Amino acid sequence: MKYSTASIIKRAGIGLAAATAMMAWSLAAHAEDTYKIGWASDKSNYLSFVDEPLAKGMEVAIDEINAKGGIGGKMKIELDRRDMKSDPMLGATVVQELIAAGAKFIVTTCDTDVSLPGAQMAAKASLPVMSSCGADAAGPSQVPDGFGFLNVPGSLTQGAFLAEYAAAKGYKKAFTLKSKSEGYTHTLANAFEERFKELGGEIVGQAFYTLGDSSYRVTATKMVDSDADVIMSNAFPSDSTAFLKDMERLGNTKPLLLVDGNDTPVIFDAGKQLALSVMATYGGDRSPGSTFSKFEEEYRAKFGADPDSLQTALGYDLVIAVAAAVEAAGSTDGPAVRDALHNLDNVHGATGLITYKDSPIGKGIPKKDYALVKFDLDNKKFITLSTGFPEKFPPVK
Amino acid sequence: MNMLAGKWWKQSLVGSALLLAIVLVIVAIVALAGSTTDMRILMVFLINVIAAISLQTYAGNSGNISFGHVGFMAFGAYGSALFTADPAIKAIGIPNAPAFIREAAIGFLPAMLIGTAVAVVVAAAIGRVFVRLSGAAAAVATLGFMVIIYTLLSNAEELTRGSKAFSGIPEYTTLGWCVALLALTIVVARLLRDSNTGLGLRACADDPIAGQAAGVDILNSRYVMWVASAAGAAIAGALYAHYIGAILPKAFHFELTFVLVTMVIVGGRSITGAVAGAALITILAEVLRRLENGFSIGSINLSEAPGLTTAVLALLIVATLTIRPQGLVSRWEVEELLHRWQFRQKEHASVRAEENHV
Amino acid sequence: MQLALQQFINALSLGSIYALVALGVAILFSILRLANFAHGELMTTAGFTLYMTLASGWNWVLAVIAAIAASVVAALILERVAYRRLRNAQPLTLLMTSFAVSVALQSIFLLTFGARPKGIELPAFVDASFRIGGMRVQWLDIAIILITAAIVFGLTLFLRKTVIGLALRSAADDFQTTRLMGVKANALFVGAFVLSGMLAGIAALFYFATVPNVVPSSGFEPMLKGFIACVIGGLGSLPAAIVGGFLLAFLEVGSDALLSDNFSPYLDAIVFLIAIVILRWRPGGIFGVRLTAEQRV
Amino acid sequence: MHLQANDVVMKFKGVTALDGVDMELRKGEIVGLIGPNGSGKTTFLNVLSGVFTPTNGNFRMGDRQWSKVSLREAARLGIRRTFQNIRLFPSFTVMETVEVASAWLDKGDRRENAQIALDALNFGQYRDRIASELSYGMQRRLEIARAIAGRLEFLLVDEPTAGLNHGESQDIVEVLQRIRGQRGCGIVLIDHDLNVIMNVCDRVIVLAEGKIISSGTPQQVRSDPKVIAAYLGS
Amino acid sequence: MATQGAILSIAGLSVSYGTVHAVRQLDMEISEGETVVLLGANGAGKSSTLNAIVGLAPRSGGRLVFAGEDITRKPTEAIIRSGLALVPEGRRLFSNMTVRENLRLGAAALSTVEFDRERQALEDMFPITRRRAHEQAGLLSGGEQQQVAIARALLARPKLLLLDEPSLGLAPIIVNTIFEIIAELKRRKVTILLVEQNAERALSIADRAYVLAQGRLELSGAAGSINATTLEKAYLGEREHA
Repeated sequence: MKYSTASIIKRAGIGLAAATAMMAWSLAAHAEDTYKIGWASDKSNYLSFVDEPLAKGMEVAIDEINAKGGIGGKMKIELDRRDMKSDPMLGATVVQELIAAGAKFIVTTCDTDVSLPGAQMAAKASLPVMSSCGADAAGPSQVPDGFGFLNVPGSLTQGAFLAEYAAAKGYKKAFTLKSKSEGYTHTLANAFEERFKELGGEIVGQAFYTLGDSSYRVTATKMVDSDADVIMSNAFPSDSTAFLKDMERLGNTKPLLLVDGNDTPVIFDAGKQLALSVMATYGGDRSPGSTFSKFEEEYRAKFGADPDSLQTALGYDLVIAVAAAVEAAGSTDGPAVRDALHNLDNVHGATGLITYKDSPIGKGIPKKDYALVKFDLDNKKFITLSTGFPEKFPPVK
Repeated sequence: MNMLAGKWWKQSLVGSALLLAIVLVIVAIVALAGSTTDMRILMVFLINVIAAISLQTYAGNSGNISFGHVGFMAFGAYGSALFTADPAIKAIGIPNAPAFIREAAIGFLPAMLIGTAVAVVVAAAIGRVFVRLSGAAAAVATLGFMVIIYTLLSNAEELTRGSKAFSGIPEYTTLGWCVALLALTIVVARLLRDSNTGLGLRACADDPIAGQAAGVDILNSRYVMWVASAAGAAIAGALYAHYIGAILPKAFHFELTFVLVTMVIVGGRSITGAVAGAALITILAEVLRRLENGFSIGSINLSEAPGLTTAVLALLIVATLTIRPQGLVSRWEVEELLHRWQFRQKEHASVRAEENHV
Repeated sequence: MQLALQQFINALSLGSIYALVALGVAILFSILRLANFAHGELMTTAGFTLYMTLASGWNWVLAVIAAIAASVVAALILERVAYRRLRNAQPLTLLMTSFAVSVALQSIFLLTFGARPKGIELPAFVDASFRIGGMRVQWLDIAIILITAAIVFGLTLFLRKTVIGLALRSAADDFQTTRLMGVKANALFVGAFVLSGMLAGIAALFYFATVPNVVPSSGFEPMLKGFIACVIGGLGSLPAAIVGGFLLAFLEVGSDALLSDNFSPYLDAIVFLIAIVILRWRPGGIFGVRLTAEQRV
Repeated sequence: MHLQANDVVMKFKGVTALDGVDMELRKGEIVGLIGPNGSGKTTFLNVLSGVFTPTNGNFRMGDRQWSKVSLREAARLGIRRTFQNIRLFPSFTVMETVEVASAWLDKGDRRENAQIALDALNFGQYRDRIASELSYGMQRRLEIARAIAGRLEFLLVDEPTAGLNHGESQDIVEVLQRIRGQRGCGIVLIDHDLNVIMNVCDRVIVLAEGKIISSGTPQQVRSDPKVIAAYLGS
Repeated sequence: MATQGAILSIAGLSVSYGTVHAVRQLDMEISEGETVVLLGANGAGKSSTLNAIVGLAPRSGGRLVFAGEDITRKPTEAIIRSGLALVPEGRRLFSNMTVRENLRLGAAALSTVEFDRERQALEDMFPITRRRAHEQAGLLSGGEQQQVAIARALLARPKLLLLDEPSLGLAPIIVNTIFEIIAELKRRKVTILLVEQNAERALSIADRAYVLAQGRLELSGAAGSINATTLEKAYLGEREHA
């Protein structure tokens, strides 16, 4: 026997002491001059694949701001990210824990529905709360007293934006693919349908899938066989890649419209059908010298690799917006930051200008320009076709 | 005096009281010494215990597992939530729901009863199918039931907002409610377990042929337990809804199923087992989670290993099942454990006395 | 007509995958009474192996072999670490153990590979298809159907012609007497796990040829389908598993293709409902033995 | 009251285990059922107690007549049994084991009734022991205690002395006689120990190859050449 | 006390299932080429003895030496592979498999070529295994099944063949056939340990006999020395008791 029991206990004891010391140290670091963002994030369940890149983007922004001395040159930002495993009950518990740990701003995971109990908990403590990338426009309205925010303009506007594009291209008949498993995977398509019909189009078919479905053969067969002249899919990887593969094998030649969840290199696994596809996303201006490319450079400098999805940029934007609001409020007080955030106007984020002020979509939902991109299959790059915002979109329900 | 003598229901009541007393001690300790987060964990624990005991009422007595009981929790949660939520919020969220739901704003108890009644009606309607199955077929069929309920809820946009969160549920669930309903659950579950029906069913779980030869009606007994356990699960669901304030179908899916089933299997085949299993799993999960968070700030990157908590928990369960397949307390209730402990002490004492003589 | 034919091929191809998964599940169940929920994770293991080998530029043939080998090795490790001690345990304990093993493995995949989908760089021929009378047929589907048929044929041959195959069949029937033939118990268990792992590996190849990404939870859905197939076919019987797999696929494709769009979101529920209705009339599955009082009272 | 079996036939996969058995059992009488291995004794008990549905034949008890009965219904008719391979409830205590039958086949306080059945077999201080941890002899007795709790018209006992030593066997014999005396039930006894059978039975029926080849008092049966042939071979 | 020439020697064998003592302190010996019969009433411990020899029944004491090798602690499959074969009570054929497949399993350790050779040799003695080779074993009659079961056990050319109640549940005419087969095996110098209820038939064929009662050895000796009266006592009990 190499270690005696006593020595094991001793080692464990030292470990424990070290841990306690570290916790004490970390508590001491909560000095007055830091602004703590608490994030009830999914680290280990099905939403962790979007929260991971978001976290990296947030770190880039925090480093950038803290390098300049912090918010307003004096208040450093600190991120406390804890796992809520996409469990709404645990989400509320974690938010409470974060509040107890001194968080002044709460971020929840990338799904407004799963986040809602936690968000309501934050509002009860008079803290502003923002979903990391959740897109349900009804999200903020369910959080009391205007404390709820989104980080993206939401699925209604994106759906409408795609519909306006489709109508402008002269498409008349659309077939949609959606899933009832999530709000995101069908509200966007619903908004598309509503706006498309408004513009004189016709929905000739709807297909539904379950998150994690392996086979889209039946759906693809129906779509190829239909008389639709455009296909709109509300799926994101790996469902969307599987779907596009099946479309490819059935020899589909109809144009496809995709949504922002696919703004990740993973989508290129889908192969040739991407040549027929157009995707709505954010961050239209990705030219050298743009905020987007500046962010990409910082990201590369920090992580030594290209950003692995658009979510990194959205994470960056989140911190930039929060920092701007705190600076404008001149206070870390929850209601003050809330009000300042509601009045945020044209802040430069990686994905473009962020405006919460007088939001046409709904209180707490930022207006950002959408981008339409196509796919450069050889270089695995997204190429911006145009940017814009829908003229009209369905009201928040 | 022999605690286990006398009328069976007297023993049930004594046992219930003892078990409840243990839970109350835990509640008191956390309430006095715990943080706000600890209180939340305690509340979730109490709700889970009610759900686990309810599941146990079917699984522990029949020897059949059910992966479908979160479906009944969902009935309780949505049933109760729909009738209590603020009509103003419902007018926006579910404008197309029937008026008697949209405009309803009734109290906690009647709403909970409605949710429970819905679960009971569904359980009664489908129960005959499930009580005939056992083993892997029962597992798959009950899993199927869970998926069916989940799918229906996800699609019921008009009524429940579908897969989106249904919010505006008044937060009625207090510690008092939890304790009171837990007490009720324990007593009813104990009486059911010890009743002729429960006794016979447990006998059949051990040996169906011998059980039937002693006159037991397996299918009807299972059916009674199935319906009763659905009612208990619905109550837990209602408490869940009114504690969290916003519910969605995803909350009543695989994750919660796994947690509840694990509590029951790890605990053992009794009501006490369900409580012990729930306590063990809750404590383990919390310790692991806090370890992860506690270390997430320093330079040690335990937080960069987010799957670790779940992996460790799952492996601990595997270890428990391997080392003690009958569960923590096996088939015993708390008063039986006490009795057996006393009995063994006495035996040891007499053996020692004999040894001294020699 | 043409559409129907196309959907028929879809169902055959999907049924082939389900049948392979169901076979892998049924082999362990028939001999060990083990309902192995971790079967899906064997498939995920093969998926990640495909991802790693193809990403590092391996020839696809080698990658395929590596993937199947990985899943077999994983099966053997499971046998040794988790299940060997539980040989005489209650079926319910086995079931729960496999459930926990499945969760643990998913978490380990998450730790190792992260939650983001990992793209599997499939060779181009996977996407190839040809036209026949206005109908587009995928070579992949043809390959899946033919290879599955070959595997079922090969497996049948193996189970009928080789001693270990015969022993696997007889052990499912009467374990004690099989030992009386001088067949080693350990060899049987190892054999069963190797077969199950191999089937999981091959099913994973087909699965990931249609879903070009792998995530930690990839195996869950096909595993569940395999189980449903086994249960409606009749747990414990290999032919029943195959029939159950195809039946499930035809059910799925049939309801998806025939039902109106209004029902399409309820597809999962409908399939499960039909499965439960089947179990209502035949609790042992369609081809299951009628549950009678035990013979040896 | 009589329990009558008429022309009972039981076939398994083409093998005829019972081939037209007619039997009349009377209350208050102990009947021995003997025969070589595989002669159909246990099968007859299984058919009588509802484990198997006979291929042909019917039963009559009092004014009730049936051709098919479930295990549970047979128990409710008072046809109670023990098993050749002991079947207890492994996790149950002695008391609980008997309580099951008291609860389902008796009225009144199930614990009191169970206690009475246990007392009849001198279970005294064992009531809280776990059934599966009892000695083999005690397990045999417990099966009998369970079988006599609640309604009892006919008691079918399958090899109660198998694996027991001489003293224990004697004990069982006495218990059976006492039960017959106290409860007035009919008893059907299968046992391989012919000393036991000859000692305790009023009447003995001999089965061979699914048919009754002899019946009568123990003395008659014992000296019947057909019986000796069946046992020793021809 | 293992003597030279004994293929199997059993010393002090006890078998208990939990608290049941099925066999107590049994001593037995079988020499090469012998046919030994083990007699006793129902439940006397005969089958338990056979099962204990091949390691299927729990041995709670004693020592077993087979062909000079201690097999007391060996697992069943190793014992079988060392040259023992048991035809279990009730045949226990794999009823869903064909006759040929059943035979193949009996020779699990042999190569296909060896199997084919052995099989052909046996088919002459058991024509049924050729005639109905591809039929499901479960569909054969009891007597046919018994022949297949014996053939299956012989395929591995065992040094000692254990037969557990081969005539059980068979019609008298079929019993004749089975005993003819046993006699033929004896002529071919197969060493046999036979457990049988049909005592007269068994004694007529055996060289030596052991009689068990309640798990204990009651008497033993040359087959001819055991007469019907002694047996009747062991089987039907003393007349005086009745």
